[in-house]
Amino acid sequence: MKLVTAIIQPHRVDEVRAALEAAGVKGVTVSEAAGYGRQKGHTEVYRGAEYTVDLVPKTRLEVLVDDADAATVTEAIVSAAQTGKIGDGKVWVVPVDDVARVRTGEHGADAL
Amino acid sequence: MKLVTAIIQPHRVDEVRAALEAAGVKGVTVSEAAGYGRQKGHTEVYRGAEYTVDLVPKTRLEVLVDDADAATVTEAIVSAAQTGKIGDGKVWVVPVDDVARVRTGEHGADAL
Amino acid sequence: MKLVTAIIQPHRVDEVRAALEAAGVKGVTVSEAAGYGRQKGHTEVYRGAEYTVDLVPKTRLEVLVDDADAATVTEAIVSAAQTGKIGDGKVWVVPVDDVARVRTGEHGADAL
Amino acid sequence: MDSPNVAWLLTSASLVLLMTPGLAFFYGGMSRKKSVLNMMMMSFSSIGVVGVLWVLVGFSVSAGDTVGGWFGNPGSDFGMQSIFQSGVDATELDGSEFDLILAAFGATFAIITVALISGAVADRMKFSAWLVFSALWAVLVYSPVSHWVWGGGLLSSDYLFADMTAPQDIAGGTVVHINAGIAALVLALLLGTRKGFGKEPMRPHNLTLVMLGAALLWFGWFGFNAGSWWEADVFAAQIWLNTLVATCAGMLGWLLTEKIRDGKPTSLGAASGVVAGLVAITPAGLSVSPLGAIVLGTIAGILSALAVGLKYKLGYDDSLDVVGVHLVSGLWGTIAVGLFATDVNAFGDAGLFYGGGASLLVSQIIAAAIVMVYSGVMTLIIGLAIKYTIGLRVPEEVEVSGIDLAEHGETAYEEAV
Amino acid sequence: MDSPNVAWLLTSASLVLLMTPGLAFFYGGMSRKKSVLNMMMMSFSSIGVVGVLWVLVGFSVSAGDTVGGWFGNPGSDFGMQSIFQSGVDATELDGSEFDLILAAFGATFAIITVALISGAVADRMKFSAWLVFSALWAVLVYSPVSHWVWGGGLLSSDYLFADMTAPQDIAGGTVVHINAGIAALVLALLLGTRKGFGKEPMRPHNLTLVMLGAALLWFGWFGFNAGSWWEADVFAAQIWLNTLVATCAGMLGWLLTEKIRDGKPTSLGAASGVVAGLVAITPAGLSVSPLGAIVLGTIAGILSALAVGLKYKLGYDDSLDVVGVHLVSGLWGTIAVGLFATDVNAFGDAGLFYGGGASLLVSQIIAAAIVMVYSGVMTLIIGLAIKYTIGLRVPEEVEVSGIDLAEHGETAYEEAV
Amino acid sequence: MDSPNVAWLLTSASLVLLMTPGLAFFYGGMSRKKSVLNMMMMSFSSIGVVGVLWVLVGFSVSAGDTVGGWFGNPGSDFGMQSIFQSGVDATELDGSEFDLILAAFGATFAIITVALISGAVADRMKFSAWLVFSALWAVLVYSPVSHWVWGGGLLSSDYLFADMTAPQDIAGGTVVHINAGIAALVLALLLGTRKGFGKEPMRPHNLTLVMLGAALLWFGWFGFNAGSWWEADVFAAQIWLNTLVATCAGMLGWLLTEKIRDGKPTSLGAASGVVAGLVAITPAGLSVSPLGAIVLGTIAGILSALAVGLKYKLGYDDSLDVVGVHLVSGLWGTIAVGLFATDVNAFGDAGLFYGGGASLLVSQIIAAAIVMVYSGVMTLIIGLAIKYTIGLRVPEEVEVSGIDLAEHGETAYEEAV
Ligand SMILES: Nc1ncnc2c1ncn2[C@@H]1O[C@H](COP(=O)(O)OP(=O)(O)O)[C@@H](O)[C@H]1O
Ligand SMILES: Nc1ncnc2c1ncn2[C@@H]1O[C@H](COP(=O)(O)OP(=O)(O)O)[C@@H](O)[C@H]1O
Ligand SMILES: Nc1ncnc2c1ncn2[C@@H]1O[C@H](COP(=O)(O)OP(=O)(O)O)[C@@H](O)[C@H]1O
Repeated sequence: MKLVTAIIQPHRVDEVRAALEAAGVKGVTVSEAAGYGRQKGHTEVYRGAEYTVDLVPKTRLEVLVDDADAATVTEAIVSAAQTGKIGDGKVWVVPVDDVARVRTGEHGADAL
Repeated sequence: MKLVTAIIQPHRVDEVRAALEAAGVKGVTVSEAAGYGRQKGHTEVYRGAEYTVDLVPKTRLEVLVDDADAATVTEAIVSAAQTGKIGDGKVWVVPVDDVARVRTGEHGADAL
Repeated sequence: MKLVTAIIQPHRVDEVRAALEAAGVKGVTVSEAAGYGRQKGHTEVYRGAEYTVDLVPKTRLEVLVDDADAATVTEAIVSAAQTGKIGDGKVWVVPVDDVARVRTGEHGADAL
Repeated sequence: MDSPNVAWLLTSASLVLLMTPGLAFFYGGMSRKKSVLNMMMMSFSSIGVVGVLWVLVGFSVSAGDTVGGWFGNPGSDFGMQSIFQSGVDATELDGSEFDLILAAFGATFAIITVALISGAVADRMKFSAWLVFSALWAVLVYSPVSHWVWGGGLLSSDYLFADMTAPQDIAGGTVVHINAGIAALVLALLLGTRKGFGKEPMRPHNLTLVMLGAALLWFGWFGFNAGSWWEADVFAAQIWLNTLVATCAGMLGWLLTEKIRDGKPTSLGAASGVVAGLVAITPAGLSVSPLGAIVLGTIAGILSALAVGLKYKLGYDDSLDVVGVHLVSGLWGTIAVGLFATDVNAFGDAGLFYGGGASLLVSQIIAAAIVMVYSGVMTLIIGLAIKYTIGLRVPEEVEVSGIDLAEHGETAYEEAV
Repeated sequence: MDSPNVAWLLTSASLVLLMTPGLAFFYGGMSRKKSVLNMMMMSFSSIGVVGVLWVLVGFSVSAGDTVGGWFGNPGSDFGMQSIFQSGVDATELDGSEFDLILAAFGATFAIITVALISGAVADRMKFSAWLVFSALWAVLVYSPVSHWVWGGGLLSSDYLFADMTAPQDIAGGTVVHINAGIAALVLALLLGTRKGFGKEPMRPHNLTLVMLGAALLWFGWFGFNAGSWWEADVFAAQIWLNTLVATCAGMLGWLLTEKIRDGKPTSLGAASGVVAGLVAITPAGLSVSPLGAIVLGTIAGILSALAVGLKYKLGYDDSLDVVGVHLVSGLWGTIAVGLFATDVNAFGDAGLFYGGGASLLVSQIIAAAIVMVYSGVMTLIIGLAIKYTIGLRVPEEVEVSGIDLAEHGETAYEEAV
Repeated sequence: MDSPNVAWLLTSASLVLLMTPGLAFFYGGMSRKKSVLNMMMMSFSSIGVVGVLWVLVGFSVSAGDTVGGWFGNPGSDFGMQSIFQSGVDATELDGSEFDLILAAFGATFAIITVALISGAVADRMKFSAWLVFSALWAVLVYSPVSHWVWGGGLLSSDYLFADMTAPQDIAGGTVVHINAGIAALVLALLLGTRKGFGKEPMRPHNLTLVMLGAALLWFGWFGFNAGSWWEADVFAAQIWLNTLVATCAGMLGWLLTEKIRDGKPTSLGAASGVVAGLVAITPAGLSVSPLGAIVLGTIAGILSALAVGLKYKLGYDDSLDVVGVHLVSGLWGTIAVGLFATDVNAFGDAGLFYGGGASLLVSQIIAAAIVMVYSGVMTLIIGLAIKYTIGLRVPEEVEVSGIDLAEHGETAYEEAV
């Protein structure tokens, strides 16, 4: 199995989720993140002093998939999250030794 | 070494932590997450308009362990986190090339 | 490629980020976490009842790097984050099968 | 006015001033996290802009020498210099010293009326456009309308109602709520809907802030309503009591509607019901009995609870429901005076249900209609003028990333990462 | 009462009304994030329910024609129609116009007394059960008890104290705090403890909200205490000053206790000490000197700081310490009047330490005891009746997932993910 | 004072008391998340400590029998026993009953003046050191200075100004704002800068809380300024109106400065401009006309907006800008009286621009200078005494991990993980 992790723009989450469902993925874990990169942050002003917040809010998605589905899921995420602007994010795939479903104790592909 | 990641119900954290201590695990990293899956979210009502929040709050635990302990730790988490209800979560294991302890710069199993 | 994940003290983020830039790393993903470990938490008092908060706030950094850079980047983080006090955190390296840049759809090292 | 109670008026004026920050919290809590500061700044800047303008010229337009009943001569008392002078000069108490107090009290009404409108334009109006709008609207709409109703102008018995029953509006059902409500509708239509309107939930980012706003509004409204009688006597007490129970009833009416329709009474509903009850009793506090106030308030809560859903059906983005709450309950309260005004009415005339016949009801409707037309047309003209000069709306990216950052360079809350 | 000051009473009534939202923030901040709205809704709904009921019937039970000293005839003034009529009809000022103001003022007391109880039932009481409870308790417990003490009933010199020193309770140590405190205890026992009580910390989710609540409570309490004298004269000033310093001292007493016991003075302690001081001075403001108020307040802060720990030892889940603060400091303040009442007392009798002997002290204790018994028994009956009909408590899952969502369909704060 | 209006004074005193919690929110919102409770506790504890001390001895030092114009005899009325006694004893109304009210009113001024200073010491002052400082400063600095200006002492026409134009300071430009501002500067210098000062942004953690604080301050300030005239008459109305428009103008002046300098008007700027305007009108409310108040307020907003940047250039860590706002606008308002005082001035003398010549201006400057010197020197002495005994500052680790946890054992907000 594989773990596909995606760092995307927060306002693309709904589109990506729809694409994942279309691709037959049933579960996703989502969390907040922030990123540095080519994309610049923004400037805030307090009492006349400007300062730069260079962390840009991002959303992290994690999807466990069968080895066979990793490439399709990656592509599905990339195309759904794409806006073409700097800061669209990254998707990466990591090998997974084992997965267990807590509710049932099942392991492997059955646990997805 | 392995990295065991668990997505569990927030109200099972204390039980899982106790189980990990019993299993001899000394450190854990915890963060907030939210999940889609078989479990449904909830409905909120604002000014007469209902809408569905389908992300369910979850807690993520990450534990670095020796290769040998990965299976035991996974089982410990599964059994401590289990309530038998949909939404109990997932546990997965990923291979780790190297670990370092920041304080000392030690590497490998010593760094755990 | 590799994914280097670091759990560090929140007040060392700026130093680590500078070290990463010096090491030629262009992007980082940051998120909030909390840890149990050797480091103890703190005690709060409410209406005469003390209770212990044993989760200590930490910051997680994730950096995707070329295989060749994994060790350098790990060392760069370790030395920049080090204060020598208990609770400085961990850095670990995980193998990555593939990386994609969402904006362009590029894969592999080009996507970093 | 033979025994004005200065202490009560100073207190009331302070209470009414607090209402506008209260409104900022009420509206701010309902906004999304990325636009709460802009929402609050629209209220705060109304205090700044309208407060200064009122002293300079607004007061003259509202209470100065009438120009044919249409408005007060704007030059009659620039900077309130003459009212100030005669007030503090008065060696004997001849009532002129009291005018200064009323002029100050009046400022707080002008301020909140303008601020009320801002609820309709959440997340998307340029701050510069808001500043210009609030200045123009205060002088060209609020001040003349207050002149008509309270300054002996068009809608008084000196003009239109010379041969008819005079309408009753002790604290501003027409001048404040109908006036602001219709302006909000027009401005929302001019601005267009927010990106995602009707699709994304756009839920309140902090309901405790909404509750705080509702609480401060209620507290201040006692000064608004009971202070409008200018005396601290039994009639002020009547208004006070009615302001209490109509609002209690408004809350219950809204919660009941939610319970039946949605299955659950919400805290946003309680806060909104409070405001609906307060709006409805505003014109009616001196006219009705406590029992009348309970009925009037309950119906206001129900009507506004039903009305806030309309924007989704009709497609105008009245973001925080200024129309559903202020226009609807403002109209209801104004009309209800024609129904529930009692026969021990300090104003004189009773309503339909208390043996006064339909004449008061007719006058109430006429007054409301005239204010609606004038305010609607003027708001349209002002809004269009701004639209085709400096522009009304921020770019779409700003709406997505948040108007607080773009217009004020700030975010409301420290984020941990 | 020959020169009632209407301005001060209208101000005071407004201040007291603000206390109940203040209480909502005080309690809401102490709640967990998942139950803050429900906590606040218990206070807000008390305003709605009790406000309307007071006008309809509560006022009659409290201040109407007495039925043997037990309660006022509930039919004596339905809807306050007659008091309204005679007030606004009065052509000459004969005092009857003043009654309407007092009736309005009284509403705010009934409201807050009911709302106080809600602190004991955090996180677990069905909202429908709360609504029914608050309605019944207001009419069957609050109104009769206020009749006994302030309406010339049982606990006045017309009945029980005909041949004894009359107890002194200017603003409601017995009627409000002891009454609500004992009801809170009984209701907490009936409901049982929360899941996790005594194990999980259940810490306040927002201490700035707690501080805001304490601030609004203090502010409003000046109207509560100094307004209860009904005149704006030197005695009102005495009460005002005592309300200031007893509360300052209550805060210091609590912080000192924490410093000694826990090592650190907390902000929750400061806020709680403020409330303890305010509760203790409530019955005593007109009876004691400023120095007496300092002593009384300091001891209140210490006693309540020690008392809030009792619930863990005795096992009742008085979630937000209504018993520890209101019952304990309410009893202390009521008893302290018997000790510290001065010999220049506007009520007449001095206390033990000021040469008045023990008779006032005895009367204070008797009055307190009678209220405790009546309120305790009646709360038990009402609580049991609800328990065995619609039920008192939400299911356990709801407690875990949060009562806000289950009972109101809302969560207080927008979450980012 | 022949017709004191007790209702207005009781209201005003309540309003001023609310200002200190308002300040706690204003300052607390500007703090970082990890130090908001400590910031609020400095204000709350000022109420506790100074309130009790005022009754015991501060009032005597401020208003007791003068010792050569320097201070009132601290033993003249311990515990306010004699003023209490004579007030409540008075069988006829001879004015003595009024003294008790003024003594109570005075407490609230002492409290807020001390609390104002705390903005300069955010994040790093030991709580015990603050408690000791606030007690000593209240008695040794605030009370004597208020004696000089308002108690017939040094800076009155009985002493220094016997042959000169008497300075005008109706509500405390010198006694409150210059006094606290200079103390803040000295204390900030003694404490040194925070770790990261000038490098880390240290941005406000919650701007809605800042806005709430500004709103409550403004609301309360009507009592502060208009209550200081002690009468509810036309002059109180003049002060009220000036307090409104100067503040409106202060907000606009600050926003305009930001717009020009930074490109964007901020909500922190609006809140700060409100306070700057309020500070500037404090000494001037009775002296100037509404137009004068607009000019004065606008300039105050501009000056303070420019002044808050100074600390970065000069290197003192006046954390929340007590110097930039209170000292600068306090000085400006005090001096502006010498320029803008009108010829219908209830105090008597007009300023430079209204035909009164420079003599009032000179007196204003002298009074301000004397207060600055005394307050600066005394604060230095008290601060050094604390520094070399119990110490002023928390350890560096505490600053990093957060003073709330270290000094109060609490964190303000429940965190999810
Ligand atoms: N080497 C990296 N390792 C981990 N995360 C990265 C890396 N580079 C970029 N990211 C993440 O991807 C986000 C987008 O990257 P950025 O360089 O701004 O734009 P783009 O990917 O479109 O060129 C960043 O905000 C960061 O969260
Ligand atoms: N394929 C997946 N990849 C990543 N996380 C998943 C996946 N499936 C489920 N999850 C996570 O596990 C949680 C529980 O899954 P769910 O399907 O609701 O219940 P269960 O595992 O009991 O069948 C989800 O909320 C989500 O966080
Ligand atoms: N086995 C582990 N797996 C995952 N995270 C760990 C592990 N051990 C420690 N950590 C993380 O590293 C942080 C620091 O560890 P700790 O034991 O307190 O100090 P140190 O690493 O300096 O000995 C912890 O707070 C936790 O977040």
